[in-house]
Amino acid sequence: MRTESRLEKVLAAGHLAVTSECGPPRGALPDKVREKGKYLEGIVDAINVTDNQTAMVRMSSLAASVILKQEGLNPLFQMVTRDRNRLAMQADIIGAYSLGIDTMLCLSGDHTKFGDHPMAMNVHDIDSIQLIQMVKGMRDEGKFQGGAEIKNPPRMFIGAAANPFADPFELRVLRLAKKIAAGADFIQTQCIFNVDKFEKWMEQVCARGLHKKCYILAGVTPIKSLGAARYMKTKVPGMDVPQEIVDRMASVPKEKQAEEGVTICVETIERLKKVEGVAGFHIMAIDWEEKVKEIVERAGLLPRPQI
Amino acid sequence: MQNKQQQQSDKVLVIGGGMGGIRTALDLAEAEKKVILVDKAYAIGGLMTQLDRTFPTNNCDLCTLSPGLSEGSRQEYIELLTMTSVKDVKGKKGNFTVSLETAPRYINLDKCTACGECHKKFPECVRFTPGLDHRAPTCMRYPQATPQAFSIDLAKCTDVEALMKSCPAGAINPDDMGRKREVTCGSIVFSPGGALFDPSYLDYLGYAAQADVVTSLEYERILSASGPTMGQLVRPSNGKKPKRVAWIQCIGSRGLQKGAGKHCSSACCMFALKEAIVTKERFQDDIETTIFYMDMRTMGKDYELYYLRAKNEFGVRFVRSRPHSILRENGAENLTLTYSSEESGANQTEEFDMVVLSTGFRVADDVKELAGKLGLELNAGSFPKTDAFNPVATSVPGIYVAGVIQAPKDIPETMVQASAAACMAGNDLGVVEKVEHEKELLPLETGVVGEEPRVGVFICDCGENIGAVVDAAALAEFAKTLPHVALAELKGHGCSRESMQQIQQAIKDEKLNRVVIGGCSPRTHEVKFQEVIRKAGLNKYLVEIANIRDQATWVHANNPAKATEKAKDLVRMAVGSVVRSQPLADHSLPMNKNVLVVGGGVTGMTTALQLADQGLKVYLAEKSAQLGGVAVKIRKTLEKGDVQAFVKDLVARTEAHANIQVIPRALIVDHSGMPGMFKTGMQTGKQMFYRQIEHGVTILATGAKPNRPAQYLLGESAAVSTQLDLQNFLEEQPEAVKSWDNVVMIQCVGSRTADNPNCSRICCQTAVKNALRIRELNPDARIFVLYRDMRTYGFQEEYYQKARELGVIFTRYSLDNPPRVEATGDMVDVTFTDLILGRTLTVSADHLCLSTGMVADEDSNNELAMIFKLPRTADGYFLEDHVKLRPVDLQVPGFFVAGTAHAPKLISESVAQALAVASRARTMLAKDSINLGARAARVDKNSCAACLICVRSCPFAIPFINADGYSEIDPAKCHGCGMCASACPAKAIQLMQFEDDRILAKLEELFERNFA
Amino acid sequence: MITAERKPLEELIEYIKPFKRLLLVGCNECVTVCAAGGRKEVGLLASGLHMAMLKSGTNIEIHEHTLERQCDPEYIDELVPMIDSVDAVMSMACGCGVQEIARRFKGKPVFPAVNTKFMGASERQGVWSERCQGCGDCLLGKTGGVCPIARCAKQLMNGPCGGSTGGHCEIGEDVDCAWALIWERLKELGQEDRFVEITPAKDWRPGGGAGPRKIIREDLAE
Amino acid sequence: MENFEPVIVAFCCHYCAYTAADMAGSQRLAYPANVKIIRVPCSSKVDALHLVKAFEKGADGVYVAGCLEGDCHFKNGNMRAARLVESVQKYLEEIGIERERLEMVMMSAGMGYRFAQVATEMTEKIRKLGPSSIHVALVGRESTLQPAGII
Repeated sequence: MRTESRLEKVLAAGHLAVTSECGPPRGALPDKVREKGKYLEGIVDAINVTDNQTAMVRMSSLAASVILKQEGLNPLFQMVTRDRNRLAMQADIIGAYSLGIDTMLCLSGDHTKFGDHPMAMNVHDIDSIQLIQMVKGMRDEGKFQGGAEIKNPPRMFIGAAANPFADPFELRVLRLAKKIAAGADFIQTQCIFNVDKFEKWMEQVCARGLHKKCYILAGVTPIKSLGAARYMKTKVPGMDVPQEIVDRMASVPKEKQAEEGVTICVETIERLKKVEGVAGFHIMAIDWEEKVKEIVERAGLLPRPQI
Repeated sequence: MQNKQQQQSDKVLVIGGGMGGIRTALDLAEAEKKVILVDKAYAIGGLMTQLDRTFPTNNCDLCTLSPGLSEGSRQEYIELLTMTSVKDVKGKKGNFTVSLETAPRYINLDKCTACGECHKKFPECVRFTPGLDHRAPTCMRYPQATPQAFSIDLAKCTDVEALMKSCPAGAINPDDMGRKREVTCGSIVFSPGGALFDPSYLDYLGYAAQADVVTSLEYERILSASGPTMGQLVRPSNGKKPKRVAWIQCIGSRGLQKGAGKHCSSACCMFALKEAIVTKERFQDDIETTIFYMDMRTMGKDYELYYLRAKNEFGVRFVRSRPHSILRENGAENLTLTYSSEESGANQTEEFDMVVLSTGFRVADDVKELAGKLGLELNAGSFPKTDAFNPVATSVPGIYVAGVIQAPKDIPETMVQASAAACMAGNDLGVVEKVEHEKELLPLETGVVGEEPRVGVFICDCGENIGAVVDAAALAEFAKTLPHVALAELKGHGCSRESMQQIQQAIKDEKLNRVVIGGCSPRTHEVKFQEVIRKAGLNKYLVEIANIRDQATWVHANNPAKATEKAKDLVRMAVGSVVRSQPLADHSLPMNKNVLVVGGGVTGMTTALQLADQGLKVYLAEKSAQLGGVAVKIRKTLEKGDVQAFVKDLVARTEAHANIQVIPRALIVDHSGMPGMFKTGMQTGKQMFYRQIEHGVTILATGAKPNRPAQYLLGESAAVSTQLDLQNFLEEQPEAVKSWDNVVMIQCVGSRTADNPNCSRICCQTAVKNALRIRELNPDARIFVLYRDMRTYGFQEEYYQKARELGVIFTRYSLDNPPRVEATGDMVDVTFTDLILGRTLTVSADHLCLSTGMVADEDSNNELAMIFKLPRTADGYFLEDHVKLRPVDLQVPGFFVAGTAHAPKLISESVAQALAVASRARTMLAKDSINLGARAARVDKNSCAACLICVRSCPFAIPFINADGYSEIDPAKCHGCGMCASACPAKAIQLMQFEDDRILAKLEELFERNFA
Repeated sequence: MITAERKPLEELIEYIKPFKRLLLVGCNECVTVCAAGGRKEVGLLASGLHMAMLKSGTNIEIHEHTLERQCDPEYIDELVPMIDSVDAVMSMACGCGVQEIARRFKGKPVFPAVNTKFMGASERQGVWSERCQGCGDCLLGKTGGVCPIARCAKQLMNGPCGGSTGGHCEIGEDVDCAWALIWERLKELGQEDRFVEITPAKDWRPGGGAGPRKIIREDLAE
Repeated sequence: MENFEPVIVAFCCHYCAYTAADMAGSQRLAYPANVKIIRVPCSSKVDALHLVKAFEKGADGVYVAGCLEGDCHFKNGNMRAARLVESVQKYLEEIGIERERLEMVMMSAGMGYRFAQVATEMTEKIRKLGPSSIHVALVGRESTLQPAGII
């Protein structure tokens, strides 16, 4: 065991892990964080806390993670390379660890163009792979990137993201391999709607033995409405929503669409369980945390194992 | 020999001043041969004057061509006799005597300035000058008729005295008696053009009775901006805009109506398409256009694309049918068209607001009579018979035909034949006395650089034209007050010989070094005044014209005060500009008179022989080991001309000619230089030795390839061949043909398809030719020709009709349902749908023959296009400079194309082009140097930032960054548009004659007055 | 080449309002090539400023002059005879030129007329794109000749992010994904293995991270 | 500025609009004398500087007249000129001059009537817009001089 992370323990024990996420509020509203956390209590093994998601300013990922921790939950501290340089990042990492946070996800982050501060500088002092490398170096070698020794190094369980659906497809597995080589312990993927394509990707992942070097959590999302399905299909870069999903959403009356979305999500999980190399699920129910329980339950993933 | 030549006349008589006659005359004049151009009308232009725009360029071609007649030195070679007819012809080739009779014009051409006063005061007795009279059918985008003069109809004049007084120039001469004269000429080009079929007597077409039934030519007039309705498309019956317009093809053609010619008129399909497109362009979805036709004959270069555009882009509707009648029910507003369509066979009716009859060509009665006087043998349609391999040579040596009189045709082919006739006619002349150029007498140019400008301003009053609106004397006084003006004078008629001499004198006396003329447009008079000042010892570019007539007094006559102020502005601007003018040298190049002909087929050899006979050195580069090209595989023409004998003779003459050097196995590898001094490198012979040739012009006669697409079992079954194979087979194994029961021919194989959208032009007549031959060999064989449109244009139509009469079965198929073939032993089963019977038939054919047409030789054309930097069409043929007017001139000066390298065509058509390029090349090679004018871009290397913006802007890719690191523009290649100059961010480029400081000076002067 | 774009007239007018006589200086190098500050643009701007000032009731006198290169002091000397007859200078060169003029003429206000944009190449007539950020430690040799620093919106050095779609960047369809380009090139070169290597975090010091940069050629420097 | 008479400069391509202007002359089609023609070999020869300088000197209106689409003697000069006019219009707006004062028009050599029509319409349009602000400023500045543009 590299870390104290509950997520690591669940995975190491061979259980299918379940994570979900919690977007911090756009205001100093600690109760909002607690409220969202409550929905997930006992349902998931770790709660991703996003870091200025879609380049919109929110309560810092670190602060929200700490609030969840205080509630006895297991936050998964997300960090993007967009907003701060390596000094600030390393400072936050040891800060987080000091407050009991032991699991993190390393990302480059959406471009500021998409957010509410398009005028802001995109820092990108280092990229996400270099961030993974840096966190690993801090943990395993006990050194800052500048070379100085860290007293009580942060023992972080290091996560990274992978998008099997972005282009160029042939680079997707190679890039995953790079992330693993850089030190990623686990991977959370982009939401999967096109399971066929995901399976192809996983075949390649397994062929390279990458699933043995790292835990791969398949990302899923319940679609709220036909409009949401269409939006994700056409507007979100790197998202692959097959037409049949849109058609299926369109085939039910408006008031039943949310239910249909949940059903699709559950069916997807069922299908993904059979895919070799899938070590768990990451359920991204954006502003719909209350549905996570139903999904996890229907997918037969409850109760969560006691570690 | 010497004596004999001296007896020959040195002139060519050209009868007919239409597009063809003008082209012939210009070609001869440019080649420094004397021409008498006669036309019975009072201004030249022929039928073209009545057309709106022409396909596919959609502009007026006459305007581009006719001004050439009055240009500089060409005038010295052309004697233009309008209102003149040919009364009699005697003598023979080399020495004809022709009696001419000129009708009285009652106007002295030397004095008339085309001011229009007489017309204004006596409209009834003055014949219009084209363009000035909207009633009259004419084209006058260009306010310069040739000759630019009026003509009086004295019979209608009641007060001759008053009429005479109306002319400020005193040009009206009521005592004009007309004139009879005899001229001698060495050869005659007969190009009287065609007349149009008159459908008045065909009651069922309703033309005579219904105002809304018009001929195509009348429709052109209605569309034309200068037409009777000022370009408004309205129904003649009620002046309303039509909603539905129909065209009916083949009126007066293909023997369809009583009195119609048996021939196809060749051009009508295209002009109907053009009219429908122009109509659609104007009104888009608001108007329906329908063309009723039998076969769409768009066999010209890229014409099929035009047809497809009409159909697919413009939504013109096409109905394959035979119309029966056009009626208007009593009281009805619309016309009812009854027709039988191909599919149903039954009669159908449809209503239209307007119906356009596409009337074809015929030979006018007076032309037929004149042809008789010339002694020409005529065919059944009264068209002169011509040589099987030389379409411009008639039965009388020394008399040539060009244009519609040879056979119905459109403008590009007319232009080709006109040049070809010029070539042939020029050959028959004796030694041409070189017209003495005045250039040698010109005084040295006075140096003006660094001198203080001394401007002479000469204001013309142009009679009433300027003088009646502004006080010209006061204007001259005003000019005196302008800076740098040393002299300002009023001139009566500035362009009269007398005034010009006075101006020259004043330049010398007053030591003027810049001149401003206040008068009419520089477009028409700049060259004239440039000559004037040059003769007075000034560089010709030191003159500027203030256009105070066309652009002031003529348009502001209603407000003399403002006209005066504007005239002052214009003079002031001209003075401001001229003081900044600098002497410029015309760019010219010495002419290398050798010719490189690429391609040793019929076309290349014909051209080479024509040029070599005129004493020019010709290099004939052929990529294969032998001369002859594709023609060596062809036996007979449709008219049974013996191709083999013809080619053999050409090869023998070419190889024996002292002035022709044949270079076999020649592969062109590099090329440089400019027109008049090209260098082309090639690898030759088996060893591929490199050699370089220096030459003045390049003629591409590289031919095309017989197409052999792998379709319909071609190459798989022995019973399947191409038409080219078949015609050989018919000659080699006639016995085998006798055992055939069924023969099927499929047209348009590999042509008119998505891959190769154009028509191969030759296949329909080839199919008819071979079908007729099979019929001769085996009268019992059943012959099926599966076609899409039979395109037997011109006189080929008669052979097509003959084949039908002889029982050859012509069945149409459509592109979406092509015939299917299956090999069964030695035979081929051909299955096709008979659209008229509506049944699917299968014929077990002894022989299946595919009309595979021609394709461009992609590899070699691509290579040559890259080496010579020549543009090509999408299907790989060389693209001419102007598809109508300059069909054999390429866009790069000094390059010409002929034969099937231009587009698919028949041998006789290739010969015509071969002769035409010889003529075009001679026009260029007649000169010892090429004058390129002075309007070229000039780079200031010190300012140039080598940014490449000019390189990228130039539409002709002339500028380049040279080894010294700045932009270089070759003045000999520059076209003078000035795009680079305006785009240059460093202001390092100036266009000579239009320099920025001169343009800004005009602005400065204009506002100086307004604000000072 | 350094690219630039003229500033909005409004901003320039604010600068010159207090002055009666202005010297407008162009540069015949980069800004001419990118059509931002050559002789022609100087003329256009002079006219525009003159007119705009006229409208507000001031008849400003504008002298136009274009130097061979504004970033070299010797060329700037050409302005010496003119400088006393003007109240202010406006430069159409890149920021280097503006600063050189300011350095040379103490006490004379100097304003920039253009916004200096980036080091780029001209894609075609009238279109320039960023190609280099002067990071001081060129890695093009490892990235197939396509720079991820200048051309990836996130300066990713280890491959494309999840927003790369159909060869373009997530920020817009008119922006190529640098990593898609790099990958194409690596494949063409048979250097796919280069992609597998992890590029470590970059040392930004040569790119200005250590403050304003300087190059000293010892053999040339005096 | 009562009875305001605008001064309008027309840059005319030799091959089309200039010929059309001559054509209007030979057909005696009247149009306002306010339009002054400057001949250019192609509408693309017109430089942004020429257009801007015309306004700087006090023009109330300027137009560039080129050949109809597809008819340019130099392939595409007319379309380039149209693009240039569009960009100069934007610049004029920055300066504070109405973009309507500058226009691109296209015609063929035969369109004498169109030339006259364009000249008339342009003059009417500018007359309605009134004198350009530069024109006004120039007059105001040189107050001792005759009022500008009023002939």
